[in-house]
Amino acid sequence: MISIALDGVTKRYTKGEHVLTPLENVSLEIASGDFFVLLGPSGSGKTTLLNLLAAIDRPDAGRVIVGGTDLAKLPSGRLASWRSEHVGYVFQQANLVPVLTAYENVELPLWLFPMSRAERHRRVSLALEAVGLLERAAHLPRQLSGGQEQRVAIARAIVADPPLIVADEPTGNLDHESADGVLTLLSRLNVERGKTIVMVTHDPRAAARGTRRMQLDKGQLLDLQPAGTP
Amino acid sequence: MARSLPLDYAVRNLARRPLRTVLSALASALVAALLVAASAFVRGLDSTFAGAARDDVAIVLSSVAQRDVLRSTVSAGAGSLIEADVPEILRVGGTPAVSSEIHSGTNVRLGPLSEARADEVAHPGFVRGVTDRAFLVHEAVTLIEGRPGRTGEVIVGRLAARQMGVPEESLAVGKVLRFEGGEFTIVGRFAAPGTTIEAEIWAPLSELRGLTKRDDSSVVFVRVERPGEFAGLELFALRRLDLELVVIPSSLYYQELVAYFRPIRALAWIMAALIAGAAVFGGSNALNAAVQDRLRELASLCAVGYSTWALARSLAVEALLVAAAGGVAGLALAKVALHGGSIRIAMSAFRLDADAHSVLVGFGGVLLLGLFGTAPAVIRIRRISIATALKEP
Amino acid sequence: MKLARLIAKNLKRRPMRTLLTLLGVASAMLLFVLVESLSAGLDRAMGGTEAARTLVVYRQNRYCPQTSFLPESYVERIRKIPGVVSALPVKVFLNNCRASLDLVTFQGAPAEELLRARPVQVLEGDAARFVRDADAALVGRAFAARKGLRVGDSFRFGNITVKVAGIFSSAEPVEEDVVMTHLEFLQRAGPVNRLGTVTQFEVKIDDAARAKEIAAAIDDQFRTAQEPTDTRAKLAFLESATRDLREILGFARWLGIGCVAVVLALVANTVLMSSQERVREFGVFRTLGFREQHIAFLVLGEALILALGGSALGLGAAQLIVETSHVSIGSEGVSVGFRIVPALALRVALVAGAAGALAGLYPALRSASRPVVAALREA
Amino acid sequence: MSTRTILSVLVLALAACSQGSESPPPPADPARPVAVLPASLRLESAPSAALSVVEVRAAANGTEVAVTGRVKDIVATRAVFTIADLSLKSCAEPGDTMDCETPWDYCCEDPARLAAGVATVEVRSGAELATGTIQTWNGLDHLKSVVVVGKLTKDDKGNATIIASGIYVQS
Repeated sequence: MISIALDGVTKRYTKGEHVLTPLENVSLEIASGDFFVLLGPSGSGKTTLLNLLAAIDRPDAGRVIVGGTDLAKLPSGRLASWRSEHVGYVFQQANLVPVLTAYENVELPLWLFPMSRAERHRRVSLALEAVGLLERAAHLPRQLSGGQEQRVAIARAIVADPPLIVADEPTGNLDHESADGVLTLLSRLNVERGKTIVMVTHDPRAAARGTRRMQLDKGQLLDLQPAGTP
Repeated sequence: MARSLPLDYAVRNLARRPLRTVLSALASALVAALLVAASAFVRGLDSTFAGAARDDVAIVLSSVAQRDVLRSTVSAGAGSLIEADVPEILRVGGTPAVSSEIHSGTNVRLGPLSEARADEVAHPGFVRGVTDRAFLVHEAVTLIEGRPGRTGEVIVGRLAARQMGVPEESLAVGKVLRFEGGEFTIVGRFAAPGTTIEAEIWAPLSELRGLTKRDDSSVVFVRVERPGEFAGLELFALRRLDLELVVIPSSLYYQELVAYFRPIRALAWIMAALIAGAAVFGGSNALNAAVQDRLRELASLCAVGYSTWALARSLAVEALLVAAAGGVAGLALAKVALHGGSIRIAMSAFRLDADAHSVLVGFGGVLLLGLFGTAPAVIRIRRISIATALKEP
Repeated sequence: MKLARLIAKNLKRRPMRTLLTLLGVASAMLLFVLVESLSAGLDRAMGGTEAARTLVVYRQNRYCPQTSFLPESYVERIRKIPGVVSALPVKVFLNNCRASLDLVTFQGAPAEELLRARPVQVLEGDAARFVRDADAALVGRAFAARKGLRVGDSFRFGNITVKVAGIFSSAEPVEEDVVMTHLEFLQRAGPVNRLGTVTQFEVKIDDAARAKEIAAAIDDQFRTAQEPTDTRAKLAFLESATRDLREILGFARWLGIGCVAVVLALVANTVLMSSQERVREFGVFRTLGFREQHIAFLVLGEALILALGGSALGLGAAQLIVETSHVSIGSEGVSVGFRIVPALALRVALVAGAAGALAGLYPALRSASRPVVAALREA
Repeated sequence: MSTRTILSVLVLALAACSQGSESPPPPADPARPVAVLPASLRLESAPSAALSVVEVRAAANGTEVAVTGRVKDIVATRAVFTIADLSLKSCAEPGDTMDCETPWDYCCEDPARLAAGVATVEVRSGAELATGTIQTWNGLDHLKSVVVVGKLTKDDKGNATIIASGIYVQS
């Protein structure tokens, strides 16, 4: 179980002479167990916010506290292992390693933990079972459909059992049916396993799965009605 | 002919991956330099023995010597008998161009005996005992310093120091050498470009005979009036079977010497081939990658109407540009690395020169290798299916 | 270990590229290995155990066996010189004096003395038969391998015909490329009957430290004789005989170093390509929690495998060439073979490893230090 | 310049220079015209009772002889050659591993034996030596056995020359 707090976070990028400020003094709290959906037009800073939560980027100002850890205070050498223990990242593209089988792709994060082969096998099997692809374990990514690839990516994100899953447009490249499968999977992870999920999307159908939704626009957050409430 | 892609396209492509281009050019430079070196080695080896060959000079040596001047012994009078009996001999101002000589591989010590130290080193050197007539036969020999030697004096070739493995200055005019128990002052230095003679020490024949306790010569060099006209000389040898002589045109003699080093030459070329092999593999690799990177782009060029040949040509130009740039750098590298270098071998020595020929081999070699290297990439381009390629990520 | 598997899998991703790189490295390293193995062979030839305790007495001012003639009778006078343990008169006959790829060397000496004086061990055949039969020969194993000779074969060379009575190994490596015959047989065998003359004397002395002194004493004995002598330690003798060879080797070594540089460029280029096309993948690895070191390891590992794998191929090819061709280069009667010894293999591995590491260093650092967010944005 | 032009120039250049480096320039090979010799020189059958070369060298100066031997050296521009006694061993005999490019030189023979077993054969055209080589005349070549009929001339050094009037070449 993990909770998230952003406190006055600002992030700037310099691109040539232009300075972009996707996040300006943003504060936000996400409760443990939320399925938090972040909406917004492209370029609004959604991915930036996600990257800050996933500790692959650092804010220029403000604090990002995930599960009680102030990420800014974490030495950069510790960040990587913090990530492997706390965050599962799902991308718009599955980003699987093409030379590894589905099984090995899922196994990848476990290589970082001291763990017996049998234990790894158990966890990978569980994760693949959870996404319904156990029978495809030996397939290479190019032998899978787009939806299947994305489900393997989700399995990879949950295999190390991180409390937080961040998903960046996980259905952006998928057809309706596959997208539904992926969203259902994320909902179940949220409901059945209590994972905190932060998902970025601009697909309203995807957004509808969230327990809490916010809109990011011009660096500012705007609270939206939770799904299902009139 | 279908439309060609502008040269600019190839150039810009090279700038896309600057580091890769630089590395390819670097490899190309190294290969060019190595090819130049190998070629200079072979050239030097060949020319040092072939350079002394002349159409109008024959070598008379003993028939049991198996064509080895070092083992040959010819009776001391053979020279004058040849002069008297063979009408075709060239005469310069009345003096027949017949040179009786002793060829001797011997140990040479530096400095006068009075200064000799107990632990002094003997250097194997090649000493030729000659008379003044030697200059009539060996036209390539030119004194570049001093004068011809008289008794107790020698002249040295400008590569002799290198051949003996001693510093240049120890064979300067005025220095003293000792060999075969005699002491000699150097009074002259000579050049004989591109021939093995340049690595020799020339001493007076009669003095050398006395010192080596021999009353014969090793060989007689004979120069005739008309190139190739050695019949009179051959007849002489066959009629005077008691002298046990054979006549070998110098061109043939040196050709055999060159043939002798064929194995070493072969080694040098095998080395060059291996280097070239490495280069071709490396080159094809880089170009293959260039195609892989741009598969979609190439497909779209096809889609707008460029033939795959046009693409292949552009790729070849790319390869040639890199090879040429590297090649130029390599030539400069070779020039610097080989400068003043020389190799001593088998009682001779030769300079390593990045001459026009080696440069052509090195530069032409890398260009050709560059083209060979394009082959796999070209095959790949020819096989491009536009539809699939356009879908590539 | 798991990451190593990933490296291996990644090399299979572009089989063509991997193959071309391996072959390129292999060609370059083949050259390097051949040059170095010749150098190893030379070291071995010079490193004979007896070289320090042996003097070679030669005709003064001759340095090809074909021109050195000494009266056999000198041997008695040499044996009387203090410090001399034994003296062996040896007649040498060989096909040529210059550097050559196919040197044939006969050495004739009194048979029993020969077996006593030299550290040889008859591997096949019969030493007794060699002693008994006038035209019998003991053939060094390197020479036997080169010419495909077996015990019982007849071997003709020029007008010398010998019967192979045995094949021997020797603690003196250069001797393994020699045909040993009876002295008298070889004296009569050449085109000119040279009964009573020998090429050299091999003198064993009691104290290696006194080599110079004893050599001088020997030369003094014959200073005024018709055939003066020149006595040198065997090592110095070998050194001067292999001068041509060392000269060529010196040049070839430069080419070898050039080849290592080519390997460097080849591997660097391949690894650079490989890491460039995987920028995004590495970004994903980083989000999964892999550290910079892991990424660097992946890239560096690839470079090392390419360099070491290619070198192993080159080494194998060289081994194959050396084993099957039995080539040796001879000069002034001393034969030097190509030798691939463990130390050489180790050196090749070290050189290749260093070249690979150097080649992989920049791509590895670049890949590892790339910010994750930027990497993920790569196409 | 099109790529094709570059390519062909390159190939030509390399071909040209590799030729240069592959082999040294061949020696000026003097044209070797075969001597025009009278038909009467050719003998259809071997004369009986031919002497060996060694025997002929012992015969008296000026006598008519028939001698049998093996062709050794052949002069390139005159009808002159030497013959060696059949008892001498050439380097061309089977089983020889010595690298001998001119086996007719008898380089493996004892020089003293060789000197005693060789004679010169000359074919005259009038008073002069016939010009042109005799090599290939009637199949005459190195190491071929021949029987020569002619007049023996000897000098004070023991050198024997036979002025041939008839030559039989064994096929």
